[in-house]
Amino acid sequence: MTESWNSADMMNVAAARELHDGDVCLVGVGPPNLAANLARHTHAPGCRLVYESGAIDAKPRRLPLSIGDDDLAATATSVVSVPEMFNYWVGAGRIDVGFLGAAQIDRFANINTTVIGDHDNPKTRLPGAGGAPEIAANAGRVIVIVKQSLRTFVEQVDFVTSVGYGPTGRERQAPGAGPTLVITDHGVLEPDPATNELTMTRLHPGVTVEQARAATGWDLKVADSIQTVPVPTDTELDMLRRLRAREVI
Amino acid sequence: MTESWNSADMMNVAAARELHDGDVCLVGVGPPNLAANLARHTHAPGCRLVYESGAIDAKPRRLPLSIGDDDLAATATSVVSVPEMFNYWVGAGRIDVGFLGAAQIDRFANINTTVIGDHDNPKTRLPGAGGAPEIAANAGRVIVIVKQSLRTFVEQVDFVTSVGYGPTGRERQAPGAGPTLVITDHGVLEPDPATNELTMTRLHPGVTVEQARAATGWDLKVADSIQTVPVPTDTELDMLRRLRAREVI
Amino acid sequence: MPRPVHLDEAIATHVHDGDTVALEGFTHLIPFAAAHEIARQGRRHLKLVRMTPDVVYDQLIGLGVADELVFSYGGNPGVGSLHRLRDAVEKHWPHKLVVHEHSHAGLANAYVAGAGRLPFAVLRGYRGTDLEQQSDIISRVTCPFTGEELAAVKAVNPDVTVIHAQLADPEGNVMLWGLTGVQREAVLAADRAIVTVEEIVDEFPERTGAVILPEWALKAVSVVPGGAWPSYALGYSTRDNDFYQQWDVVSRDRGAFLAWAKENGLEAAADD
Amino acid sequence: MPRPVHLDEAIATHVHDGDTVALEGFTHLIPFAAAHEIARQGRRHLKLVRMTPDVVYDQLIGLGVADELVFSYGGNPGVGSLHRLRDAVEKHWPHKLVVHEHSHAGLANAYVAGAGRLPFAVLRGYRGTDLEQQSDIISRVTCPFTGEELAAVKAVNPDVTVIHAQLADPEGNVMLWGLTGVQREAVLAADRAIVTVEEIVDEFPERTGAVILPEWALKAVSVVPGGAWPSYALGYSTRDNDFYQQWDVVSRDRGAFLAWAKENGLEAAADD
Repeated sequence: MTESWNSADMMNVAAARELHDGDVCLVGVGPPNLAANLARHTHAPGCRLVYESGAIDAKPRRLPLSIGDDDLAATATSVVSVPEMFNYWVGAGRIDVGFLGAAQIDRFANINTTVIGDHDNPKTRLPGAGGAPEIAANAGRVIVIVKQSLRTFVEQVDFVTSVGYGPTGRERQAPGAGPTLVITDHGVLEPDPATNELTMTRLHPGVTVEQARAATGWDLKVADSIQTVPVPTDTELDMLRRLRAREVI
Repeated sequence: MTESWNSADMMNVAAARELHDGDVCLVGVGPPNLAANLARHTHAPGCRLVYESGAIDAKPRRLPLSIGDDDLAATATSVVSVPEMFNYWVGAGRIDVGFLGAAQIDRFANINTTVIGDHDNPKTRLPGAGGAPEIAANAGRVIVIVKQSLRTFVEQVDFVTSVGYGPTGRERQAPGAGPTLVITDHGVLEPDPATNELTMTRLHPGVTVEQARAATGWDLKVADSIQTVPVPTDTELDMLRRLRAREVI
Repeated sequence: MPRPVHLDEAIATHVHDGDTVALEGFTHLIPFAAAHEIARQGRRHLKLVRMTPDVVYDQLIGLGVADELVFSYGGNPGVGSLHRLRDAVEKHWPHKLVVHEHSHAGLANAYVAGAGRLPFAVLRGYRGTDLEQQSDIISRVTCPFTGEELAAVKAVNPDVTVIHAQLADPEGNVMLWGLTGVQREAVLAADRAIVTVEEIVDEFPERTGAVILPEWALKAVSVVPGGAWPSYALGYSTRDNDFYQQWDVVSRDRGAFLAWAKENGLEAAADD
Repeated sequence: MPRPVHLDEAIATHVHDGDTVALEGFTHLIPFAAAHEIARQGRRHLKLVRMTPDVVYDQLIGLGVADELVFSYGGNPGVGSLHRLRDAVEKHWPHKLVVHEHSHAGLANAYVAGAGRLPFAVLRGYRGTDLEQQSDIISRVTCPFTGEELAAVKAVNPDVTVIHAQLADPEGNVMLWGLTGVQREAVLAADRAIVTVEEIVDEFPERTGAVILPEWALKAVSVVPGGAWPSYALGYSTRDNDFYQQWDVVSRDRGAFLAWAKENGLEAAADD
């Protein structure tokens, strides 16, 4: 029997699948936390979770509520200070995969988590940079998890908090590869190899190209041979629900 | 009954007396180690010994054989990494008193511990800088302990490893006050308040100005009202011998 | 030197109007009790520094204590927005709050530079972001060996840093463990450091990852069991997640916030 | 990844002629056994890096392993000179040794920069010293905020770093404690890191001040009890001070040194 699932489930499952066994993964709050722990409890038991709060190789027994959850320090191989985490681990390029969220993202994967509106007189003051700018710059690859809508997928971000590929897609100067995947509730976007423009390459089951275009604030590029993401398996859905219920696993 | 003593004893005792209760003192190998522990076991029980190996507030139970003695880590309030020691403690100016030795010293208290002769083809390769350059720059005050002789007290050092007051006494650019005392087996020298030229201000008992001049490779300046250092007390000598015998105190 | 003093005395002696004040604790050991005492004593015009403002600064900002904020991530962790912070920035209630936004790496290194009494720190970051427009705190330097251009952040040296820790010993040395964040650097970067602790013990236990701060690097130690509530002290308490959830409701509304402040003896100041 | 391998295999796989090699351990946990294995395998033309060359590098230098040395204090601690180091610098025996002299603060920060993969580090030091003449490793930078001029050191990134530690766990994670020196930075600055350990335990004990290195940051772990002799491993051994004293006699004389090398299966190389 196949369990039912929604677009948020699909987004988390799709993100989890992108983590490989052995990856060193920097995990942030929210969907990345769920995706990374889902991966660890399904196909990638050997992926290494690093939390910017200082926990290296955390093996949380249940879904951490925040990156400061006491289970992280208790189960980590090593707990380091925040300066050490950013200087010797994130900044030094020891992170294979960094997950990021976004309040706004543009076609070249530049990310805003600072303000909506004018910086000094903002309409909405957002939480701000956190670890994102250096994760965006230094992680081997970056996976952005964000719901696709006209509010988030904008022609131009109001503020560049973290750099994707720069204003025209050609300005990136950083050790890491940048956002190689943007996973949304509609599907998956990848930068075009030639131009770095985000291109819809996969759709979640049941989502149409038209729906994706309608949720995008620019003229969305779509791959010629667009794929469909496989539906979540029962194993994935079951684990997702147990994690959300904060079961001890 | 007064115990007998020699010029090395007098030098160590004179150095110990310059440490005050509560001073944070960075201790190096050799005479500084003896002097600092002598102070701690006589008039300055509250002085805080910091070793560049990382031990903060070490309270060694017997004289450490080196700055890596296991008793240091075992008795310290805190053990920090070497980078932390130099960046957050020495470099940040948290050391009140630094002791230094010297293979050569000039009239402006510039110190050589690198080479005798030409740098690239030295007659004698000396141990090198160690922690001295930053101690000389950043300690609140610096006490140099060195035997006075024509070999060590030279008109010009072959190499400046650690800066006292610079080539003409006016070039010092550093947060700390610099070498405020040079304690030798002949007596004590202090920088002239106007010119920073080392001036003999005190002689050990039985030492004459002529002897001090004969052991100095420049035209030694002597204070108008030169003082005599009080002889070592029995308490000082007794503790000095117990430390040298590595008794547990 | 820092024989235990009452928290009110520690704050009265060391925290003054107009000071730059850092209350640190990255998701753990957040010094809430000390923050409340600062508010209770009516401090004004503070420049608050903290990587993650969290609920603790949301409260202080709402109470009108702060004129400026230096930070790197201002959310209610695991919940959402900090509504008092947003209200101050967006609507200037109770008055305008000037914000200086770093990345985590940037602010952590600003404390590192401060702890080492260096004027700036170097890191690989910020490049191409609009955060670089804050040229008074973020700039660039060129490597004298390779010519590479890197980011520089201005040192942060608070007048006062306050942290919460698990233990002090009878001499006043302090020990904390678990996620220790940027507390070592924040304390050593400050002119004056105050520590609240869960308890005083004769001898410190062995704890991997512990930070120990010698008493002579501190100005005051106060015994305040539960001083990190609603955050937590590993080994002593767990995070009060319900409070963090409820804060979202309380803080959304100015009236509800003011009622909460009154109820807790934290009078919101008349704006000046 | 670093399931325990024999030390000879670890050295053979990871240490190559011409490599820049750091054997770290500041007065404690000095990896003597690994150093001897490097000599035994006849490595040549190494650029050796170490804050305190100590007896361990005196031996390697006398054995002809090194062409260059980066260091900050080259004495026999508590005893006197390093005679093999001096002979190589002063008399070019067994061949010329090029030395690069840092201060402790300078070399420690060069490792810090290396561990963070930054090209340089900033510190307050060196100013006015002749050490600054080594412009390839020591320079100056200007603070972009205050205009103050500070010292800069070029990053050190060894091809290989070797350290000795007390413990590994079954996964190959490593734990060391006591005086931990600059080992964390030296390991993280390296392309490849090798660790010898006293023993493998199922679970690490609590140890205040311990450094733990995750297995994925290491290339090889070898179990070598006593691998730090004649230095020591806190909790396992004490420093063999007699050996350090005797070394002063043995190392003073080329013949006595060569006899010592032969006796210990560490053939001094014919110079090339």
